[in-house]
Amino acid sequence: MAELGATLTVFLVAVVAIGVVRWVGDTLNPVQLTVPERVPFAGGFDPEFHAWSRFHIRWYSMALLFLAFDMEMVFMYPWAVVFVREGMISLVEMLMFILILVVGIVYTWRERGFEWS
Amino acid sequence: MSPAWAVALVGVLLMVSVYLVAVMETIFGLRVSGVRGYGRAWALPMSRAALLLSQRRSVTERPDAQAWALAPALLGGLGAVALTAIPLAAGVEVADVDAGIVLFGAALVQVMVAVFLHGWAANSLFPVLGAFRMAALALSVSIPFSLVVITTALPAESLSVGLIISSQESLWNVVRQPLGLPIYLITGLGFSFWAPLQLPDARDLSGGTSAEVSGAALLVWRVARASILVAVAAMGAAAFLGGYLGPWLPGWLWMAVKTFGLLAILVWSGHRIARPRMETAVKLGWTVLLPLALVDVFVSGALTL
Amino acid sequence: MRDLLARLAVGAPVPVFPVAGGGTREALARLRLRPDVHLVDTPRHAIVLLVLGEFPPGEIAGLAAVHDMIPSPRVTVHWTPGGPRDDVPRSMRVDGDDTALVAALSRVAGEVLSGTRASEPPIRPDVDPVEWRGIGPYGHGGKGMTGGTPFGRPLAERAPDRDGLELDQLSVTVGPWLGALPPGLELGIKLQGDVIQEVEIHPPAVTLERPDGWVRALEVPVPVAELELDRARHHLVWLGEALRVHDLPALGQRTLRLAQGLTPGDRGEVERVLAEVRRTGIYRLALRGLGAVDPSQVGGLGPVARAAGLEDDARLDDPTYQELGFRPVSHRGADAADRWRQRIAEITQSLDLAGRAGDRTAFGDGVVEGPRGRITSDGILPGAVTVDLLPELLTGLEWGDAVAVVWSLDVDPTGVASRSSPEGAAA
Amino acid sequence: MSGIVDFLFWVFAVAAVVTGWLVFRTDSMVRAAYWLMASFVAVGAILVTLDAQFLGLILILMMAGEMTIMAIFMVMYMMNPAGLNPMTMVHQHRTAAVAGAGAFVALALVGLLADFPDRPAPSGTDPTVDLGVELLGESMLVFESAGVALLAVMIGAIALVSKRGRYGDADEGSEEPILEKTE
Repeated sequence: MAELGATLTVFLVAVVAIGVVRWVGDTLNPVQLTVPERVPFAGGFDPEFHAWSRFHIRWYSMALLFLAFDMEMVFMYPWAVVFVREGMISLVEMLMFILILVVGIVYTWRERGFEWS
Repeated sequence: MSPAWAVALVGVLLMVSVYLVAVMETIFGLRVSGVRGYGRAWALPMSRAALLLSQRRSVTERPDAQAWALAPALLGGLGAVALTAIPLAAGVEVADVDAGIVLFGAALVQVMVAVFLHGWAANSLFPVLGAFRMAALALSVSIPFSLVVITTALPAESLSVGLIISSQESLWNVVRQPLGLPIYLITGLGFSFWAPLQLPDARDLSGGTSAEVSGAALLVWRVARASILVAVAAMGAAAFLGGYLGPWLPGWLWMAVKTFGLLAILVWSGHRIARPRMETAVKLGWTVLLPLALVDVFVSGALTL
Repeated sequence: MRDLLARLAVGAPVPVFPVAGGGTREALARLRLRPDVHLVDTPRHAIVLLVLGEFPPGEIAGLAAVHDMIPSPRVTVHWTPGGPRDDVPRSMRVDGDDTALVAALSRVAGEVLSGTRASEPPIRPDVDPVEWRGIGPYGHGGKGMTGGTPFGRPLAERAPDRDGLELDQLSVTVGPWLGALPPGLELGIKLQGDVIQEVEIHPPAVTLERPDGWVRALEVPVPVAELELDRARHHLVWLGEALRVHDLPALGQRTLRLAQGLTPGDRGEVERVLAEVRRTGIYRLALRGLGAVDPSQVGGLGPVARAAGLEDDARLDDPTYQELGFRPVSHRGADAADRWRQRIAEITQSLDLAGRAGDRTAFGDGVVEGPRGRITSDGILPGAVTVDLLPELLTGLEWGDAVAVVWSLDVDPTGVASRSSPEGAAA
Repeated sequence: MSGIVDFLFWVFAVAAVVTGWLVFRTDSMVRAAYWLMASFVAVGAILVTLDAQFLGLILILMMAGEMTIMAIFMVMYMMNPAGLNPMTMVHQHRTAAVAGAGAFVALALVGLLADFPDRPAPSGTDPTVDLGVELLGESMLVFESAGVALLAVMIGAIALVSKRGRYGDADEGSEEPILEKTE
């Protein structure tokens, strides 16, 4: 814990420092904008709608694949630490685990899950 | 290390190296565009910063103002945190944590959140498109990224970056796992959304997540983004090039040389390699980098035994 | 503090947002090479709004909106042949060449940064697009879950989607002054997520760019060396701009620099640069398989047609070119990558022809092979046809891919104007 | 030192609860997802203060991707995803209140009444190592079954969502459900 105290402090100071720079900028040039100055840029025409809409991502199958692989990464860290100690068995075991998951990638690729346009 | 020293050290290092990244970017740009005379490059980043500070910050019609303010601060904070996980010389480590590479990985993966918020918050078409690009890009590179970083922990039998460096006494990891460093650098470019993988802030989106940002807000965003690149390069030097290890020169100098060498490669590749299509980037992550990273894990693992 | 910042900021290139009308292709390319000027892609990053070139009569479409988007301090500079226009108040006019322009840009930027020149106020009135304050249960203009005009704009409408879902469809007009598209090109698009569902071409916001050298060749024979150097220069400028949009601005600058004062003797340097473009992997990473055209639709479109495998070239029928042993280069893929390859191959071919042509002349009987395709005396330019290809080609593409396809076609929005009457172009 | 750790523990604990509460107080799907992430990050930080560094940090690492995916899917499917029209994130107030109070009481009772073993770990052990040994030793079957379960999840998810698979469109020959009520 003690070691991460310094990290936490560094994080907070960095966040505050960036906030201060932004604040200095706002003090030098106060942000009081009229309506036309706030129109979002799309090349010269006012947007008809809010840009926040139900955004259809085409890579949702990739996102689902990621969820499964992210779980796998959790196992990898402790595995790496004991790898040398446990020897061949750890290699084979992880190989089995990964190969099972690779089937998932191959399947997604075959179903054209990485393509969207 | 005491928090006060940590803040001073990381602060100075980040400021110096972010400035150098900006200088490098200019020099490589001039070189590739065929102009000689790089003297101007040294003062240019300062002038640019002054110009941005003299401009007013932009606000769109109905943004998520808090998220917009948070995004650059979070991004810069993450760059600083990532740097604390890395020993800068023998024994000079801000956070000597057992799970050092997990700390580094956690900081880097959170970059996705900062960039997504930065684009989403503007409530404008192109920044929003950039936000979703960052999500797709980061999800595609994060698994191979974690895999190659974990592989460096195999010979060290530890997740501590300090021990990973000292395990390279006899042989650097770049030799032990030749696939590791290239995959690390490509995925690192993805996390720092730096050219050629600057898809979220690309020109085809007129600047993407920063298309609606100006003034001091744009300045801090660019600085924060460069700080991530610096952290990536420093970790690359530590995990693959033996960090501060090396003959004759003092350790911190070796670390600096290696870090700036990697930074030069990263910045250089932005001017020399084309930006891939979004779909190509996603496919590259899942069908090329991920299988290669797995090969890397098992081949290097088998060789370590 | 402000003075110190202003003094420091003078060392930086002036960020300029260009609103480029007709006839400014070359001028923009030259400006991109100036170290003291930085042409930016979004008005938010600019200090100076530069209005250059020719526009249809009446107000310049979108100019006032773009002007107001530039964060203060902002200032407008006109570099138009017709003199200052009244759409932008207190505008400053520059006469003279690029050097005068660059000097003026640096000067006004310095003035407006240090405060000796006041920042321009917004042009458009400070009123909400739709009355929304105080309307509805929360006073924000909205109604229910998705109705009303919260904060002045409605939410996107729903429409069925290719994947069988019914999700939001966002209609938006992009351009005419979008850094990612050729200046003046204005598209009405419908987006679902990042994929384009529908494209509508709007009239261009710029006047017709008459390729004078080429139009002259319709009537009188013109030296081949001149024409071919012009062609190579055109393609090099195209390459420079396209590389910039593909985020390789430094390589793009190098290409644009080559286009200045090009001679057949530059061939070695040209080839080195083209090899560097190839080595970036741009074909494989960014272009391959995108925007394949149907060869039957691209007749007369010069490089676009030849990239689709057609031996379509007015030079084949010209006796001078026959004498020079001209054979058109062609590619077969018909996609964006092949269009890039085609133009790149034509650059060296043109330099070669220009070197061998001596003082021979060609054309002069009503048909000319221009850099974008066949120009005939009926006045319709190839740009008109290229723009017509867009709705079909862009539908179903991710936005970035669509931008790549637009550039690979070397779309000339002003071509549309060549087809319609001047009144039509202005509308 | 332990005073600071206690202080941080309470700071993170309060942060975890407050950000968790904010998830239901916002109108924006993105904010809701990231408030939830903030809550998890605070829990991760608590774990770190309790000297479970690896678990705490890995929680923070994982939540970035997971919560971004959650934000993206919510934006994709929810009407009015940014909450431009105010709405409430809470439904079935009574059931929710009863369930929440019940769960709190039950957990609090466990915390207060259960007889926790008092076995301080000997100093010098690395929990990560123990975890690894456990995974590769006795819990190997669990570990490998997790792999198979994850594969099943992947294939199931892809089979459900992919429309343009190699066997053609997934909804070929299917009919839209009739939404109008038939009298």
